[in-house]
Amino acid sequence: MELYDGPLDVKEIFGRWLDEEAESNYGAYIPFVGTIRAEDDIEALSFDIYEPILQKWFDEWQEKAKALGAVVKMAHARGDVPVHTSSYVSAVFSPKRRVALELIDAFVEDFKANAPIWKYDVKNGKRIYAEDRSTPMDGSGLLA
Amino acid sequence: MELYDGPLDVKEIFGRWLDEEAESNYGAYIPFVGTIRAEDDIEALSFDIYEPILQKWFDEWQEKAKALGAVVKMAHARGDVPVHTSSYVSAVFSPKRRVALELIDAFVEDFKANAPIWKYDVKNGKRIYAEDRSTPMDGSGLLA
Amino acid sequence: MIKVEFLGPIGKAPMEMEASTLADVATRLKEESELSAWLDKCAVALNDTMVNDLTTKLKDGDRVSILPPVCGG
Amino acid sequence: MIKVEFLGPIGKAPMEMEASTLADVATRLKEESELSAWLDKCAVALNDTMVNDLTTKLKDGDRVSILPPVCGG
Repeated sequence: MELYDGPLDVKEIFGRWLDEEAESNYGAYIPFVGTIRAEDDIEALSFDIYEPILQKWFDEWQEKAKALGAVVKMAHARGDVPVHTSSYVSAVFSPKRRVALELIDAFVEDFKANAPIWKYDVKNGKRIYAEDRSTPMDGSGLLA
Repeated sequence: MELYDGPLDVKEIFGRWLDEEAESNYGAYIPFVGTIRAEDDIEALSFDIYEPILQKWFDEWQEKAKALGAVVKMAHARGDVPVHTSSYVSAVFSPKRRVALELIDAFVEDFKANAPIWKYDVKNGKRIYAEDRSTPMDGSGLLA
Repeated sequence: MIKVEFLGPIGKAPMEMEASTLADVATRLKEESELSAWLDKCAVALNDTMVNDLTTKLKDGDRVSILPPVCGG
Repeated sequence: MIKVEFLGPIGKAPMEMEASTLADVATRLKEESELSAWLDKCAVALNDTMVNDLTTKLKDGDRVSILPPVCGG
Protein backbone atom coordinates (compact mmCIF):
# COMPACT_ATOMS: atom_id res chain seq x y z
CA MET A 1 0.00 0.00 0.00
CA GLU A 2 1.38 3.38 -1.01
CA LEU A 3 0.25 6.82 0.20
CA TYR A 4 1.46 10.00 -1.46
CA ASP A 5 1.11 13.69 -0.65
CA GLY A 6 -0.67 15.16 -3.68
CA PRO A 7 -1.36 13.63 -7.13
CA LEU A 8 -0.09 10.19 -8.08
CA ASP A 9 2.57 9.56 -10.73
CA VAL A 10 0.30 7.07 -12.48
CA LYS A 11 2.78 5.95 -15.16
CA GLU A 12 5.51 5.30 -12.61
CA ILE A 13 3.16 3.28 -10.40
CA PHE A 14 1.69 1.28 -13.31
CA GLY A 15 5.12 0.46 -14.70
CA ARG A 16 6.68 -0.41 -11.35
CA TRP A 17 3.83 -2.77 -10.46
CA LEU A 18 4.15 -4.38 -13.91
CA ASP A 19 7.88 -4.90 -13.31
CA GLU A 20 7.34 -6.22 -9.78
CA GLU A 21 5.16 -9.05 -11.10
CA ALA A 22 6.98 -9.55 -14.41
CA GLU A 23 8.20 -13.03 -13.42
CA SER A 24 5.22 -14.03 -11.23
CA ASN A 25 3.44 -15.79 -14.10
CA TYR A 26 0.17 -13.86 -13.82
CA GLY A 27 -1.86 -13.82 -17.03
CA ALA A 28 -4.06 -10.83 -16.19
CA TYR A 29 -3.17 -7.40 -14.76
CA ILE A 30 -6.05 -4.96 -14.27
CA PRO A 31 -5.34 -1.53 -12.81
CA PHE A 32 -8.05 0.97 -11.92
CA VAL A 33 -7.03 4.62 -12.21
CA GLY A 34 -9.19 7.26 -10.54
CA THR A 35 -8.84 10.80 -11.86
CA ILE A 36 -10.38 14.02 -10.52
CA ARG A 37 -13.15 15.25 -12.82
CA ALA A 38 -13.73 18.92 -13.49
CA GLU A 39 -17.28 19.46 -12.23
CA ASP A 40 -19.20 21.76 -9.97
CA ASP A 41 -16.46 24.44 -10.23
CA ILE A 42 -13.98 22.61 -8.06
CA GLU A 43 -10.25 23.34 -8.28
CA ALA A 44 -9.25 20.09 -6.67
CA LEU A 45 -10.41 17.35 -4.35
CA SER A 46 -8.64 16.88 -1.04
CA PHE A 47 -8.32 13.71 1.05
CA ASP A 48 -7.83 12.79 4.70
CA ILE A 49 -6.70 9.21 5.33
CA TYR A 50 -6.66 7.28 8.58
CA GLU A 51 -3.73 5.01 7.80
CA PRO A 52 -3.84 2.35 10.56
CA ILE A 53 -7.34 1.19 9.63
CA LEU A 54 -6.70 1.56 5.90
CA GLN A 55 -3.66 -0.69 6.30
CA LYS A 56 -5.78 -3.34 8.07
CA TRP A 57 -8.46 -3.09 5.41
CA PHE A 58 -5.81 -3.55 2.73
CA ASP A 59 -4.11 -6.45 4.58
CA GLU A 60 -7.44 -8.28 4.68
CA TRP A 61 -7.84 -7.80 0.94
CA GLN A 62 -4.35 -9.15 0.35
CA GLU A 63 -5.43 -12.29 2.21
CA LYS A 64 -8.66 -12.59 0.21
CA ALA A 65 -6.69 -12.16 -3.04
CA LYS A 66 -4.07 -14.71 -1.96
CA ALA A 67 -6.81 -17.29 -1.36
CA LEU A 68 -7.75 -16.80 -5.04
CA GLY A 69 -4.13 -17.08 -6.20
CA ALA A 70 -4.14 -13.34 -6.92
CA VAL A 71 -2.44 -10.15 -5.71
CA VAL A 72 -3.90 -6.69 -5.02
CA LYS A 73 -2.04 -3.38 -4.90
CA MET A 74 -3.12 0.15 -4.16
CA ALA A 75 -1.89 3.73 -4.05
CA HIS A 76 -3.80 6.81 -2.82
CA ALA A 77 -3.20 10.51 -2.49
CA ARG A 78 -3.38 12.58 0.71
CA GLY A 79 -4.18 16.29 0.64
CA ASP A 80 -5.05 18.26 -2.48
CA VAL A 81 -5.32 16.61 -5.91
CA PRO A 82 -6.04 19.08 -8.76
CA VAL A 83 -8.63 18.48 -11.46
CA HIS A 84 -7.42 16.07 -14.22
CA THR A 85 -4.78 14.49 -12.00
CA SER A 86 -5.13 11.13 -10.24
CA SER A 87 -5.84 10.36 -6.60
CA TYR A 88 -6.18 6.58 -6.68
CA VAL A 89 -4.67 3.58 -8.42
CA SER A 90 -5.47 0.03 -7.45
CA ALA A 91 -4.72 -3.19 -9.29
CA VAL A 92 -5.24 -6.91 -9.40
CA PHE A 93 -2.88 -9.54 -10.80
CA SER A 94 -4.15 -13.08 -11.26
CA PRO A 95 -3.36 -16.18 -13.30
CA LYS A 96 -6.71 -16.04 -15.14
CA ARG A 97 -8.92 -13.25 -16.41
CA ARG A 98 -12.24 -14.22 -14.73
CA VAL A 99 -10.78 -13.99 -11.24
CA ALA A 100 -9.08 -10.70 -12.11
CA LEU A 101 -12.23 -9.10 -13.55
CA GLU A 102 -14.36 -10.09 -10.57
CA LEU A 103 -11.72 -9.18 -8.00
CA ILE A 104 -11.02 -5.67 -9.33
CA ASP A 105 -14.76 -4.94 -9.19
CA ALA A 106 -15.19 -6.21 -5.61
CA PHE A 107 -11.94 -4.56 -4.46
CA VAL A 108 -12.79 -1.13 -5.88
CA GLU A 109 -16.40 -1.22 -4.63
CA ASP A 110 -15.38 -2.24 -1.10
CA PHE A 111 -12.71 0.45 -1.19
CA LYS A 112 -15.36 3.06 -1.96
CA ALA A 113 -17.58 1.76 0.85
CA ASN A 114 -15.09 0.96 3.61
CA ALA A 115 -11.67 2.54 3.18
CA PRO A 116 -11.25 5.20 5.91
CA ILE A 117 -10.70 8.12 3.54
CA TRP A 118 -12.58 11.43 3.58
CA LYS A 119 -13.06 13.58 0.53
CA TYR A 120 -13.40 17.36 0.33
CA ASP A 121 -14.18 19.66 -2.57
CA VAL A 122 -11.69 22.50 -2.87
CA LYS A 123 -13.33 25.75 -3.98
CA ASN A 124 -11.71 29.17 -3.71
CA GLY A 125 -9.00 27.50 -1.65
CA LYS A 126 -11.53 26.19 0.91
CA ARG A 127 -12.09 22.52 1.83
CA ILE A 128 -15.76 21.45 1.90
CA TYR A 129 -16.58 17.90 3.09
CA ALA A 130 -18.19 15.95 0.20
CA GLU A 131 -20.97 14.70 2.46
CA ASP A 132 -23.50 14.00 -0.31
CA ARG A 133 -21.07 11.64 -2.07
CA SER A 134 -19.89 9.88 1.10
CA THR A 135 -21.07 6.49 2.38
CA PRO A 136 -21.46 5.40 6.01
CA MET A 137 -19.07 2.49 6.65
CA ASP A 138 -20.37 -0.99 7.51
CA GLY A 139 -21.64 -0.93 11.08
CA SER A 140 -22.39 2.80 11.21
CA GLY A 141 -24.85 4.09 13.79
CA LEU A 142 -23.59 1.86 16.60
CA LEU A 143 -23.36 4.72 19.08
CA ALA A 144 -26.55 6.55 18.02
CA MET B 1 -7.17 -0.28 -32.57
CA GLU B 2 -3.49 -1.11 -32.71
CA LEU B 3 -1.86 -4.29 -34.02
CA TYR B 4 1.82 -5.02 -33.45
CA ASP B 5 4.20 -7.69 -34.71
CA GLY B 6 5.40 -9.45 -31.55
CA PRO B 7 5.06 -8.44 -27.87
CA LEU B 8 3.41 -5.18 -26.83
CA ASP B 9 5.26 -2.29 -25.20
CA VAL B 10 2.73 -2.20 -22.38
CA LYS B 11 4.12 0.85 -20.57
CA GLU B 12 4.20 2.92 -23.75
CA ILE B 13 0.62 1.96 -24.63
CA PHE B 14 -0.70 2.56 -21.09
CA GLY B 15 0.98 5.96 -20.86
CA ARG B 16 0.00 7.12 -24.33
CA TRP B 17 -3.66 6.22 -23.77
CA LEU B 18 -3.54 8.04 -20.42
CA ASP B 19 -2.15 11.13 -22.16
CA GLU B 20 -4.68 10.92 -25.01
CA GLU B 21 -7.56 11.20 -22.53
CA ALA B 22 -5.84 13.49 -20.02
CA GLU B 23 -8.22 16.38 -20.74
CA SER B 24 -11.33 14.32 -21.57
CA ASN B 25 -12.65 14.53 -18.00
CA TYR B 26 -13.01 10.78 -17.46
CA GLY B 27 -12.96 9.72 -13.82
CA ALA B 28 -12.12 6.05 -14.35
CA TYR B 29 -9.49 4.38 -16.57
CA ILE B 30 -9.33 0.59 -16.46
CA PRO B 31 -6.80 -1.21 -18.64
CA PHE B 32 -6.65 -4.98 -18.96
CA VAL B 33 -3.17 -6.37 -19.66
CA GLY B 34 -2.89 -9.97 -20.90
CA THR B 35 0.50 -11.64 -20.43
CA ILE B 36 1.70 -15.03 -21.68
CA ARG B 37 1.95 -17.51 -18.81
CA ALA B 38 4.71 -20.11 -18.64
CA GLU B 39 2.80 -23.37 -18.67
CA ASP B 40 2.78 -26.69 -20.46
CA ASP B 41 6.40 -26.17 -21.62
CA ILE B 42 5.55 -23.51 -24.18
CA GLU B 43 8.18 -21.04 -25.40
CA ALA B 44 5.65 -18.54 -26.68
CA LEU B 45 2.13 -18.17 -27.94
CA SER B 46 1.57 -17.09 -31.52
CA PHE B 47 -1.43 -15.28 -33.03
CA ASP B 48 -3.13 -14.97 -36.40
CA ILE B 49 -5.50 -12.02 -36.77
CA TYR B 50 -8.09 -11.36 -39.45
CA GLU B 51 -7.99 -7.60 -39.35
CA PRO B 52 -11.07 -6.53 -41.41
CA ILE B 53 -13.52 -8.35 -39.12
CA LEU B 54 -11.60 -7.42 -35.98
CA GLN B 55 -11.84 -3.77 -37.01
CA LYS B 56 -15.63 -4.08 -37.47
CA TRP B 57 -15.95 -5.84 -34.11
CA PHE B 58 -13.97 -3.04 -32.48
CA ASP B 59 -15.92 -0.29 -34.27
CA GLU B 60 -19.16 -1.75 -32.90
CA TRP B 61 -17.71 -1.69 -29.38
CA GLN B 62 -16.68 1.94 -29.82
CA GLU B 63 -20.33 2.70 -30.62
CA LYS B 64 -21.59 0.74 -27.59
CA ALA B 65 -19.08 2.57 -25.36
CA LYS B 66 -20.01 5.95 -26.82
CA ALA B 67 -23.68 5.32 -25.98
CA LEU B 68 -22.55 4.95 -22.35
CA GLY B 69 -20.41 8.11 -22.46
CA ALA B 70 -17.30 5.93 -22.45
CA VAL B 71 -14.34 5.07 -24.71
CA VAL B 72 -12.70 1.71 -25.43
CA LYS B 73 -9.20 1.09 -26.76
CA MET B 74 -7.30 -2.03 -27.68
CA ALA B 75 -3.92 -3.31 -28.83
CA HIS B 76 -3.01 -6.87 -29.82
CA ALA B 77 0.07 -8.75 -30.97
CA ARG B 78 0.46 -10.70 -34.22
CA GLY B 79 2.93 -13.60 -34.52
CA ASP B 80 5.05 -14.93 -31.66
CA VAL B 81 4.81 -13.53 -28.13
CA PRO B 82 7.30 -15.11 -25.68
CA VAL B 83 6.37 -16.26 -22.18
CA HIS B 84 6.13 -13.37 -19.65
CA THR B 85 5.56 -10.74 -22.33
CA SER B 86 2.18 -9.26 -23.26
CA SER B 87 -0.04 -9.97 -26.25
CA TYR B 88 -3.10 -7.91 -25.39
CA VAL B 89 -4.02 -4.59 -23.79
CA SER B 90 -7.52 -3.21 -23.81
CA ALA B 91 -8.97 -0.33 -21.81
CA VAL B 92 -12.07 1.57 -20.88
CA PHE B 93 -12.35 5.25 -19.96
CA SER B 94 -15.60 6.51 -18.47
CA PRO B 95 -16.85 9.37 -16.33
CA LYS B 96 -17.90 7.03 -13.50
CA ARG B 97 -16.50 3.82 -12.06
CA ARG B 98 -19.60 1.57 -12.29
CA VAL B 99 -19.87 1.95 -16.07
CA ALA B 100 -16.11 1.40 -16.43
CA LEU B 101 -16.08 -1.77 -14.28
CA GLU B 102 -19.01 -3.32 -16.13
CA LEU B 103 -17.77 -2.28 -19.56
CA ILE B 104 -14.24 -3.67 -19.20
CA ASP B 105 -15.73 -7.01 -18.15
CA ALA B 106 -18.16 -7.18 -21.08
CA PHE B 107 -15.55 -5.89 -23.56
CA VAL B 108 -12.87 -8.42 -22.54
CA GLU B 109 -15.31 -11.35 -22.44
CA ASP B 110 -16.76 -10.55 -25.85
CA PHE B 111 -13.24 -10.12 -27.17
CA LYS B 112 -12.37 -13.64 -26.00
CA ALA B 113 -15.54 -15.04 -27.60
CA ASN B 114 -15.78 -13.11 -30.87
CA ALA B 115 -12.57 -11.38 -31.91
CA PRO B 116 -11.23 -13.15 -35.04
CA ILE B 117 -7.87 -14.12 -33.55
CA TRP B 118 -6.35 -17.61 -33.47
CA LYS B 119 -3.89 -18.75 -30.87
CA TYR B 120 -1.09 -21.30 -31.21
CA ASP B 121 1.27 -22.80 -28.66
CA VAL B 122 4.90 -22.58 -29.72
CA LYS B 123 6.92 -25.64 -28.69
CA ASN B 124 10.33 -26.52 -30.11
CA GLY B 125 9.76 -23.79 -32.63
CA LYS B 126 6.52 -25.38 -33.90
CA ARG B 127 3.08 -23.73 -33.93
CA ILE B 128 0.26 -25.91 -32.53
CA TYR B 129 -3.33 -24.57 -32.73
CA ALA B 130 -4.69 -24.10 -29.18
CA GLU B 131 -7.92 -25.88 -30.09
CA ASP B 132 -8.87 -26.91 -26.53
CA ARG B 133 -8.78 -23.27 -25.38
CA SER B 134 -10.60 -21.83 -28.40
CA THR B 135 -14.27 -20.88 -28.60
CA PRO B 136 -16.58 -21.16 -31.62
CA MET B 137 -17.76 -17.65 -32.52
CA ASP B 138 -21.43 -16.64 -32.29
CA GLY B 139 -23.31 -18.29 -35.16
CA SER B 140 -20.88 -21.18 -35.65
CA GLY B 141 -22.10 -24.34 -37.38
CA LEU B 142 -24.10 -22.47 -40.05
CA LEU B 143 -22.62 -24.52 -42.90
CA ALA B 144 -22.57 -27.92 -41.12
CA MET C 1 -18.21 -17.14 -59.24
CA ILE C 2 -17.66 -16.53 -55.55
CA LYS C 3 -14.56 -17.14 -53.46
CA VAL C 4 -14.38 -19.06 -50.17
CA GLU C 5 -11.39 -18.51 -47.90
CA PHE C 6 -10.39 -20.45 -44.80
CA LEU C 7 -8.98 -18.43 -41.90
CA GLY C 8 -6.53 -19.19 -39.11
CA PRO C 9 -5.57 -22.81 -38.49
CA ILE C 10 -7.73 -24.47 -41.16
CA GLY C 11 -4.83 -24.18 -43.58
CA LYS C 12 -6.78 -24.83 -46.75
CA ALA C 13 -6.25 -22.87 -49.97
CA PRO C 14 -9.14 -20.61 -51.09
CA MET C 15 -11.78 -22.16 -53.34
CA GLU C 16 -13.79 -20.60 -56.18
CA MET C 17 -17.28 -21.89 -56.94
CA GLU C 18 -20.67 -21.08 -58.42
CA ALA C 19 -23.20 -20.46 -55.61
CA SER C 20 -26.37 -18.38 -55.39
CA THR C 21 -26.91 -18.73 -51.61
CA LEU C 22 -24.89 -19.77 -48.57
CA ALA C 23 -26.81 -23.06 -48.64
CA ASP C 24 -25.10 -23.81 -51.96
CA VAL C 25 -21.73 -23.10 -50.33
CA ALA C 26 -22.59 -25.46 -47.47
CA THR C 27 -23.47 -28.25 -49.91
CA ARG C 28 -20.21 -27.79 -51.80
CA LEU C 29 -18.00 -27.59 -48.66
CA LYS C 30 -19.51 -30.74 -47.16
CA GLU C 31 -17.94 -32.61 -50.09
CA GLU C 32 -14.46 -31.66 -48.83
CA SER C 33 -13.36 -34.37 -46.41
CA GLU C 34 -10.66 -32.17 -44.82
CA LEU C 35 -13.40 -29.76 -43.66
CA SER C 36 -15.55 -32.38 -41.93
CA ALA C 37 -13.96 -31.68 -38.52
CA TRP C 38 -14.31 -27.91 -38.96
CA LEU C 39 -17.72 -26.95 -40.35
CA ASP C 40 -19.82 -27.51 -37.24
CA LYS C 41 -17.63 -25.17 -35.19
CA CYS C 42 -16.92 -22.47 -37.78
CA ALA C 43 -18.65 -19.12 -38.16
CA VAL C 44 -19.15 -17.43 -41.54
CA ALA C 45 -18.60 -13.93 -42.91
CA LEU C 46 -19.73 -12.50 -46.24
CA ASN C 47 -17.48 -9.72 -47.55
CA ASP C 48 -16.14 -9.28 -43.96
CA THR C 49 -19.57 -9.04 -42.30
CA MET C 50 -20.64 -11.89 -40.00
CA VAL C 51 -23.71 -13.73 -41.36
CA ASN C 52 -26.06 -16.21 -39.78
CA ASP C 53 -28.63 -17.19 -42.44
CA LEU C 54 -28.24 -19.96 -45.02
CA THR C 55 -30.66 -18.22 -47.42
CA THR C 56 -28.29 -15.24 -47.73
CA LYS C 57 -28.01 -14.49 -51.45
CA LEU C 58 -24.61 -14.33 -53.14
CA LYS C 59 -23.54 -12.41 -56.22
CA ASP C 60 -20.60 -12.64 -58.57
CA GLY C 61 -17.35 -11.62 -56.83
CA ASP C 62 -18.58 -12.19 -53.26
CA ARG C 63 -16.09 -13.44 -50.72
CA VAL C 64 -17.14 -15.93 -48.02
CA SER C 65 -14.81 -16.41 -45.01
CA ILE C 66 -14.83 -19.49 -42.78
CA LEU C 67 -13.78 -18.62 -39.20
CA PRO C 68 -12.71 -21.45 -36.86
CA PRO C 69 -12.87 -21.20 -33.01
CA VAL C 70 -11.04 -18.14 -31.70
CA CYS C 71 -8.86 -17.35 -28.71
CA GLY C 72 -7.50 -13.83 -28.64
CA GLY C 73 -5.91 -12.20 -25.61
CA MET D 1 -9.64 6.37 31.33
CA ILE D 2 -10.19 5.80 27.64
CA LYS D 3 -9.71 8.21 24.76
CA VAL D 4 -12.22 8.98 22.00
CA GLU D 5 -10.98 10.53 18.76
CA PHE D 6 -13.01 11.98 15.90
CA LEU D 7 -11.71 11.33 12.40
CA GLY D 8 -11.95 13.21 9.11
CA PRO D 9 -14.43 16.06 8.85
CA ILE D 10 -15.95 15.87 12.34
CA GLY D 11 -13.34 18.36 13.52
CA LYS D 12 -13.78 17.80 17.24
CA ALA D 13 -10.87 17.54 19.68
CA PRO D 14 -10.29 14.11 21.31
CA MET D 15 -12.13 13.42 24.60
CA GLU D 16 -11.01 11.40 27.59
CA MET D 17 -13.60 9.61 29.73
CA GLU D 18 -14.30 6.75 32.11
CA ALA D 19 -16.16 3.95 30.29
CA SER D 20 -16.32 0.18 30.80
CA THR D 21 -18.20 -0.66 27.58
CA LEU D 22 -18.97 1.03 24.27
CA ALA D 23 -22.50 1.58 25.55
CA ASP D 24 -21.00 3.92 28.17
CA VAL D 25 -19.22 5.80 25.38
CA ALA D 26 -22.49 6.09 23.44
CA THR D 27 -24.26 7.54 26.50
CA ARG D 28 -21.51 10.09 27.03
CA LEU D 29 -21.24 11.14 23.35
CA LYS D 30 -25.01 11.66 23.05
CA GLU D 31 -24.59 14.51 25.54
CA GLU D 32 -22.42 16.39 23.00
CA SER D 33 -24.76 18.49 20.87
CA GLU D 34 -22.18 18.97 18.10
CA LEU D 35 -22.19 15.18 17.55
CA SER D 36 -25.96 14.84 17.14
CA ALA D 37 -25.76 15.07 13.35
CA TRP D 38 -22.89 12.56 13.21
CA LEU D 39 -23.48 9.56 15.48
CA ASP D 40 -26.13 7.75 13.43
CA LYS D 41 -23.87 7.66 10.38
CA CYS D 42 -20.52 6.99 12.04
CA ALA D 43 -18.73 3.66 12.41
CA VAL D 44 -16.54 2.81 15.38
CA ALA D 45 -13.07 1.34 15.86
CA LEU D 46 -11.42 0.15 19.06
CA ASN D 47 -7.63 0.39 18.97
CA ASP D 48 -7.82 0.55 15.17
CA THR D 49 -10.03 -2.51 14.75
CA MET D 50 -13.60 -1.98 13.51
CA VAL D 51 -16.19 -2.97 16.13
CA ASN D 52 -19.92 -3.56 15.94
CA ASP D 53 -21.12 -4.50 19.43
CA LEU D 54 -22.13 -2.05 22.17
CA THR D 55 -21.28 -4.58 24.89
CA THR D 56 -17.59 -4.52 23.84
CA LYS D 57 -15.59 -4.13 27.05
CA LEU D 58 -13.06 -1.33 27.41
CA LYS D 59 -9.93 -1.14 29.54
CA ASP D 60 -7.71 1.65 30.73
CA GLY D 61 -5.78 3.23 27.84
CA ASP D 62 -8.13 2.03 25.10
CA ARG D 63 -8.63 4.29 22.11
CA VAL D 64 -12.04 4.56 20.41
CA SER D 65 -12.22 6.14 16.92
CA ILE D 66 -15.36 7.63 15.40
CA LEU D 67 -15.39 7.30 11.60
CA PRO D 68 -17.80 9.45 9.56
CA PRO D 69 -19.02 8.52 6.03
CA VAL D 70 -16.15 7.83 3.66
CA CYS D 71 -15.40 8.52 0.01
CA GLY D 72 -11.98 7.40 -1.13
CA GLY D 73 -10.90 7.10 -4.73
